[in-house]
Formats: sequence, structure tokens, C-alpha cells
Amino acid sequence: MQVAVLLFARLKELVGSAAVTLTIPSAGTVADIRAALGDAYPQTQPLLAHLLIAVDKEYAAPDTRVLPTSEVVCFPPVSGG
Amino acid sequence: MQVAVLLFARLKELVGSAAVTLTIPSAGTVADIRAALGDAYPQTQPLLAHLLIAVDKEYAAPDTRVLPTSEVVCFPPVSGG
Amino acid sequence: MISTIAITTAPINYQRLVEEVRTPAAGAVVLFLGTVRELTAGKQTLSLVYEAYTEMAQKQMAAIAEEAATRWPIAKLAAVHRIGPLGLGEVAVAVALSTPHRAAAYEANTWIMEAIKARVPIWKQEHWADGTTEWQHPSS
Amino acid sequence: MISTIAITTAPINYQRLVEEVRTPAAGAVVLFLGTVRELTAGKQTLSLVYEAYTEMAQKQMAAIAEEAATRWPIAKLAAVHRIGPLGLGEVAVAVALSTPHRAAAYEANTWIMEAIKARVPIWKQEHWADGTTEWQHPSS
Repeated sequence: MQVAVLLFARLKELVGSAAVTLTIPSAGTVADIRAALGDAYPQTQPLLAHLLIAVDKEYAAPDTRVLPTSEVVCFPPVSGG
Repeated sequence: MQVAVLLFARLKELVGSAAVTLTIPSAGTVADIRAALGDAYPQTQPLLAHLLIAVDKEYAAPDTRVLPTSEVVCFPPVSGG
Repeated sequence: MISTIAITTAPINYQRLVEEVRTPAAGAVVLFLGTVRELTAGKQTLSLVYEAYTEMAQKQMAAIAEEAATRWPIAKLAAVHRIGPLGLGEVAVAVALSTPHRAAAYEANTWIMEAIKARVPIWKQEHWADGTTEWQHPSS
Repeated sequence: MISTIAITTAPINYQRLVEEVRTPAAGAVVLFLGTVRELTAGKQTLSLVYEAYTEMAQKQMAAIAEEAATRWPIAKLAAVHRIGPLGLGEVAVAVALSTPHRAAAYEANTWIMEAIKARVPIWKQEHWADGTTEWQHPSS
């Protein structure tokens, strides 16, 4: 299944785009998104350990299911304030 | 020796005046001021235990000497803020 | 470093105090306002009157500010206490300060307010809705 | 109880936030401002750019405000984070709240700022004086 994923901040900079399309298994999870991002964009490896993933605007655990209609967003640790 | 003493807040209200003249021994101290106030104005007794006394605009310990030229001020615990 | 330290009968312009303490040298500003509360332990306040031994209050406020500046890396600091009659919701005291980082700004401001309430010779007289008045004197 | 919660590109009017949270039901107001600091670990900042995942940031800010209101007796609360380019000394974040008594106002404000820095999807990019730029990502 193909999933559109939005990227922010340093992650966006490393990938060179604010949005990418990743391929994950059809009953895929947030953990699959993380792995697929690292495989497709090896330059993101240094960020992967601390990467945060949100599904439909909520922080998502690794076993959260991803649907084709999900809004999936990947970003590094936040630094507002 | 006679000492002019300024009063504030509830103490001023109890005595009915913002300033009184107290008589203390000629080498008198802040402790003598406290005693003389209670003797001259028995209605201040409930406040005496927690009474604060300032000499020349600084908090004064009981053994602080009082001179005829000292600015002596008595007041109850503060409640600003 | 320490700018305005004042006892005043005029309304407190807290925005001026915040602008005084803002600086590119500091990343954190904390402003505290003490305002006149309508209810105290179920009793209704109509207004307050603050009385001060003004010259000593001014000295104590300045001493507290200087002591705070030795304890925390305060970039700028301003503090004002209003006296006289105050209506509901009006600002009685304002403390504004800036520090390089956040934690010190909260800590220093908390400490300064505690010191003001403990040491500055200012007294609050409640004017209750039932028509009575009462001086507030903690632990007396 | 919770009034303004916003992510905005406009300059933050902190006085409006303070006026929103003032109320005779509360005796204490604490305002925090996070401002753009010139020096970080000896390096000189020219400006900052904040980027947000705006819809989620707004939701997280609102969730933090609601959680704070369950932990402390908050009378009123307003919080705004600015995004986009900011110059030295400008306000990046403002949190204003009121509580009946003083201690809770400091504690709740401190907790909210910690939660914002930990959970709200906003990122800071330093534009250093040496011409380089650098995204700030704690512990990454």
C-alpha cells in the first residue's frame, strides 16, 4: 500500500521535500512507516531513532495501524517555546 | 527618655493615632519600646507578640539601641502583595 | 539591571514594566500580577485599601531585588506595589523580570513575591460587602 | 475558562492575553514570554524561523490547556505560539493565566511551558550570525 507522508524541519531538509510517498505492507503500522522512510531515504538514518510519527494529528505508537486514508506525518523532536 | 513612635495599620487603629510618644530608659532598646507601648496602650496587647519594630527604616532586633534621634516605627505583620 | 522599583498610588502600567525587562540578552520573561480578588474564604470583598510605611517599603523592595539578582542570572527586573484604595480586579503588585533561560525566571519571580509578602511594610485592609473593614495581619 | 489558544504568524499582543485572563475571581496572574535570545552557548543568533505542523500544534496546545485546567484551579488561560521568521527580542510564545492564589499560577504556567516544549509540533531553526542555519532538535 502506498502512503503519502508529510515531513517537517530537519527531516524535510534531509529528504529535500515536504511530502513523500512510501510503500508499506497492506496491514501496515507506524513501525513500517519508520522502516520504509529509512530504506527509501538513507540520509534520514541519524534522525530515525528519535523520529516522531503522528497519525491523524495525534502522536502514534509503533503498532498503530496506518490506513490509506490516514494523514501520516513524520518529524524530529520538537523545539518550540 | 521620650521617643516619638509611628504606628501603622491595625496598631494605629487600636491606639487611635498614627504617632505616640513613649517613655523608655535613657539607654533604652527596642525591647523597651515594645514594653512601653503595651503599658501605655493595653489594647495593643493582642498584637504585641508579633509586633515588628523598625529603627531608621530597618527591621530592628530587641537589643537594638534607641536614640532620641531614631526614627522608631511599630507595626503588625505585613500583608502586602 | 534593576530598573523601576516603586511604591505608588497610581494604577500600575504592567506593560511598561514588561517592556522595560525585555532584552535580546534574555530568552524568558515572567510577569506576576497580584489583583484584587472578590472572594476570600467565602467573604465578599468590595474594595481594598493598602497602607505602606513608604520609605521603608521602597528600601525593602530594592533590597529584595538586589538579593534576587545575586541568586539568579537576572537580566532585568522591575517591581511596583500600589497603595491606597483599589477596586475589584485592579493590580496591587507587579513583578517583571527576564533571565537567559526559563526556569530561573519562574523561580526568581516566585521568590521575590514571597519576599515582598514577608518583608515589605505594606498592609491590606479589607472592605467587606457587609460594610465592615478588617486589617489583614498574618499570624497575629 | 480557556480563551485564546493559537498558532499565529502575527506579532503576539501579550497585553491582550493578560487582559483576557484578569478577573476578580482570581488574585494571581502569571504571564510567561519566550523571546528570541541573541546568544546561545556563545553563538550569535541573527534571527529564528519557527515552523509548525499547525493543525496538530493547535490541537496539542488546546489539550495541554485542558489538562492544566484539571490539575490547577485555573480561572482563565490564554496561550499563543508565533511561527515564521522572528527577529532578536521578539516574542515567540506567550502563556497567561489566572488562579485564585499565587502558588498555583506559577506552577501551572511552568508546567504548561514544559508541556509546550515537549509536545507541540513546532521547530526552531537558528539563523546564526555566521550565515549558517541549523534546525534545533533536542536529543536527536
